[in-house]
Amino acid sequence: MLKYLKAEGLMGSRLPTILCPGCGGGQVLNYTLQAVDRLIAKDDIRKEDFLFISGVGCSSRITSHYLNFDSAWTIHGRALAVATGALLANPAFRVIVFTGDGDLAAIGGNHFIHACRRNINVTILCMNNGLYGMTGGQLAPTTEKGVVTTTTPYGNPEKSFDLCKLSETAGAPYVARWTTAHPRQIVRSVMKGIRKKGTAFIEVLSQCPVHKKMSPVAMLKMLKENTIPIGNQSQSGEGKIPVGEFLDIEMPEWNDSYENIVKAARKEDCGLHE
Amino acid sequence: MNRLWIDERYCKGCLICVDICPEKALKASEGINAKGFILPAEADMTRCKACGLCELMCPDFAIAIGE
Amino acid sequence: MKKNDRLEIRIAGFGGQGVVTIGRILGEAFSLYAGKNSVNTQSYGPESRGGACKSEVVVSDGEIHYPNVRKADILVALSQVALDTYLSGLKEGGILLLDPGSVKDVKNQGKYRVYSVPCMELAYELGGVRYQNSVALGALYGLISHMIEESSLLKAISDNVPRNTLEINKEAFKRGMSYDKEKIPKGRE
Amino acid sequence: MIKKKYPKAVNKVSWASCLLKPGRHYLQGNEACIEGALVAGCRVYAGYPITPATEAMEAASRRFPEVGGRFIQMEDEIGSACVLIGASWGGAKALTVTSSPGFSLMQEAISIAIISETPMVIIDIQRPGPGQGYITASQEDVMQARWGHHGEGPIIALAPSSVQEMFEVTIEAFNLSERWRTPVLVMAEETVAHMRESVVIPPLEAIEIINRKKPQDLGISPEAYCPWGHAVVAPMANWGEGYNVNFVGLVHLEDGNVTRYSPEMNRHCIERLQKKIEVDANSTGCLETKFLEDCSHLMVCYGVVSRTAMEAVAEARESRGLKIGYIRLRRLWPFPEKQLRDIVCDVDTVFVPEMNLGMMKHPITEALRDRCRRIVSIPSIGVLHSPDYILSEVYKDI
Repeated sequence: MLKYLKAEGLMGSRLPTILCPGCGGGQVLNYTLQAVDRLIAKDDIRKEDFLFISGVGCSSRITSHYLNFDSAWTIHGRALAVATGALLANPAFRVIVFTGDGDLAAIGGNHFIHACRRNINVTILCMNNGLYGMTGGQLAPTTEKGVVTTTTPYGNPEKSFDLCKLSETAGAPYVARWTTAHPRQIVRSVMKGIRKKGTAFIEVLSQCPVHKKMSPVAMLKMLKENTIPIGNQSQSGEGKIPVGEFLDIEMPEWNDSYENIVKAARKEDCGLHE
Repeated sequence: MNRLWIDERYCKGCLICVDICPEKALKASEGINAKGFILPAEADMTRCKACGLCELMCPDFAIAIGE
Repeated sequence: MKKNDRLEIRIAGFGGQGVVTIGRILGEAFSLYAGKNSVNTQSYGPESRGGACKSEVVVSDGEIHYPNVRKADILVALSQVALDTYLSGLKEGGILLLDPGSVKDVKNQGKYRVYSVPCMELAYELGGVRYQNSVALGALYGLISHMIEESSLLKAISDNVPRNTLEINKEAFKRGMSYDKEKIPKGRE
Repeated sequence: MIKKKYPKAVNKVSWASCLLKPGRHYLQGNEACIEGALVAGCRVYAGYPITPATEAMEAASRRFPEVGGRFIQMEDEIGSACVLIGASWGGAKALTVTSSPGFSLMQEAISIAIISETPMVIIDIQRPGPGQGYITASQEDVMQARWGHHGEGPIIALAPSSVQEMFEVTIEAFNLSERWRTPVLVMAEETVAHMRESVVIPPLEAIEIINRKKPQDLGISPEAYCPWGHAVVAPMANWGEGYNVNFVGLVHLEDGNVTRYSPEMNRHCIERLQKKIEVDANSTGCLETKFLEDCSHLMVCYGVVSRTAMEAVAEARESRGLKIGYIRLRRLWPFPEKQLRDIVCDVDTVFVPEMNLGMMKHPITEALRDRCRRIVSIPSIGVLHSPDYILSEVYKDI
């Protein structure tokens, strides 16, 4: 996938990424580029139609300025609002939003639910590591109850968010959850998401080996052990996080709906231009 | 036989590739490099079936398998 | 700009009486159909109905700088509160157009020329109190008919009221215009 | 598999027939700025309802689909400003109209738009504050316009004073934003937004419309392209044109590379932006003057207050023979210090009427400190000055 990376900028090398060794974020970028590569080869989607938009945080740095694609590295929590703007200007974009649990569900929570509700044509990849990595391991809305972080030294008193349920309720037509230990499933999900006309939400449970103080390898094993594919009857799901595709339906996308508004407005005389 | 290519500029020595290789074709190298990372190395490349999992799961685009 | 060019009209009542619409129609009639300059401003409380509400129209042949009323030539008061608030802003000898149905108590009667038109009652006869602003506009037109053609106002009314109520609004306008014509105070000196 | 290509929302068909016909119209300020935006080629509107700017949003919701554009009611003003950034890089001219509390929420996006050199227009229909304030008129955001966003970021801010100017200044704002690749603010007041006046629309061909420079037109290939390089105002490749633009919202090198951060690189980036706006874009045509030939006093004003000020100045000259001149700042930022100093040599008192406690008095003082004996602020809070109030303040001091 090196061909999709800005290995050499004009001023010198942009790689390696700033991510820590074994970060799940880099893996998700790898999976995503794999999906994008297949779509460019298989579908009638041009490379220049892809647009990567991110906010602020570790996950947002992943697509920030390393890619040989159009990309935007914007404001904390606002990636989906910027994506909405891009799609208003040009509905042909295949927008992929890289975001984290804090970026998407805390500061950007409002834009998240409304993007799902509007069904704008984006694929959201949310790397959920259950904490704020870039600022040093603070509480996130996805941190589980009781967990000690740098801002919950006595344990987290709050419940955590289920982002998949949230996006489903808010109206996204495609919702899936995987972990970084599910590479091929993620590639398939991202391809589906990009082909989906509307908001595709893909949550990826991701390792932060630094702040969890574990080795990347051990964390990947743990992620796999702590999750259970939905519909799996052979083993007990007690205490495990379900992974898989939760929803895959068709719904009118925002720009398609708005085309009808344009048609209606063109017919109606607003009285201003007689 | 397949060969292992490691881009030393990109590799951060997380060793995910060594762990996830289904054929155990890779191993951790003996020493550390100039950046302080332990890079992956060939264990027995005759076992490599070029499944591509190490390439796919590398967070840093640092590994490639080729002939 | 000659200062005495300037005609300043203030319309006040409460929200829902169509005060803002009177101002808009009047301003548009002067600006688009009478070859004059006009500025229409408004102020109202946050509530859509029932709050204090005011609309102002300044008309001039020349350029209008200050957009608001400095000292009104004409005050249209459609509620007692409106009158109490704005009477002091009416210039001495100015015309006070009021609805005797809602405005009972006028202080310093002698300082102003009062013209009473029961806008709400006339509107009610026509089918609803919501036409009271057109009645008031008609009555107001009676006071400024030396400055603008009736047809100009009718055009502006057509531009600004819903099509299905246009005829009845025009009727209301005429009713207000022809009410008690002899009592209309003479034009400004 | 989706094979269908979507129709492009912008710049595909000529929608000129949907614009207001040339001639005289009777419009509210809020409506006039929307008509101006459409004439300027704006095709994306994002906003959030707020008094006293709501009528502009309502007008946009009617008018943008009519011209094949896009209108969206966002979940908040932060989102609205971010939509402008996305839309602008997506290739459209984009607008939002808001009022003071909403303007505060947009400050972070404005900051990002400045550093990323994103053309977009924000109209602020100012209402008093702090806090919710009320929904009457105000000029209390003029300093927020310049200093509200974080970081050193120069900005262009214009101040219209009539409904006609709401139309014209909005077009000018788009032209400036496209020419200088920068967000442009239009700082209007509730008074002018809710005011109805006649607007004369000139024939479309008589209106100058400026569009951003494109690398394609200059023969710059994607490989050679630097999103923030090549010239003082870099040519702008939109997303989707094969130029692989990496938009970054922080200090960067000309190609967008942020990996080699250093204080020197930071300073270079900031100084380049500063020079672009404060020097290069700080050109002529930002002052309107009258009665300067003989004046020994001066009224310096902006926005809708300048209409009261003009009335007061004319009256003071006529009735008392007071030799007082009139200068109106059509543009607030970058502050036209040089232009002001070029025309004012030596006066006695400078009066600055503002609908705040004396905000623009500060840069005016800085510009004219050695050109006058004293500078007197005439503040008004929550209401437009009456001519009588300005006159009484003037007479009190002379």
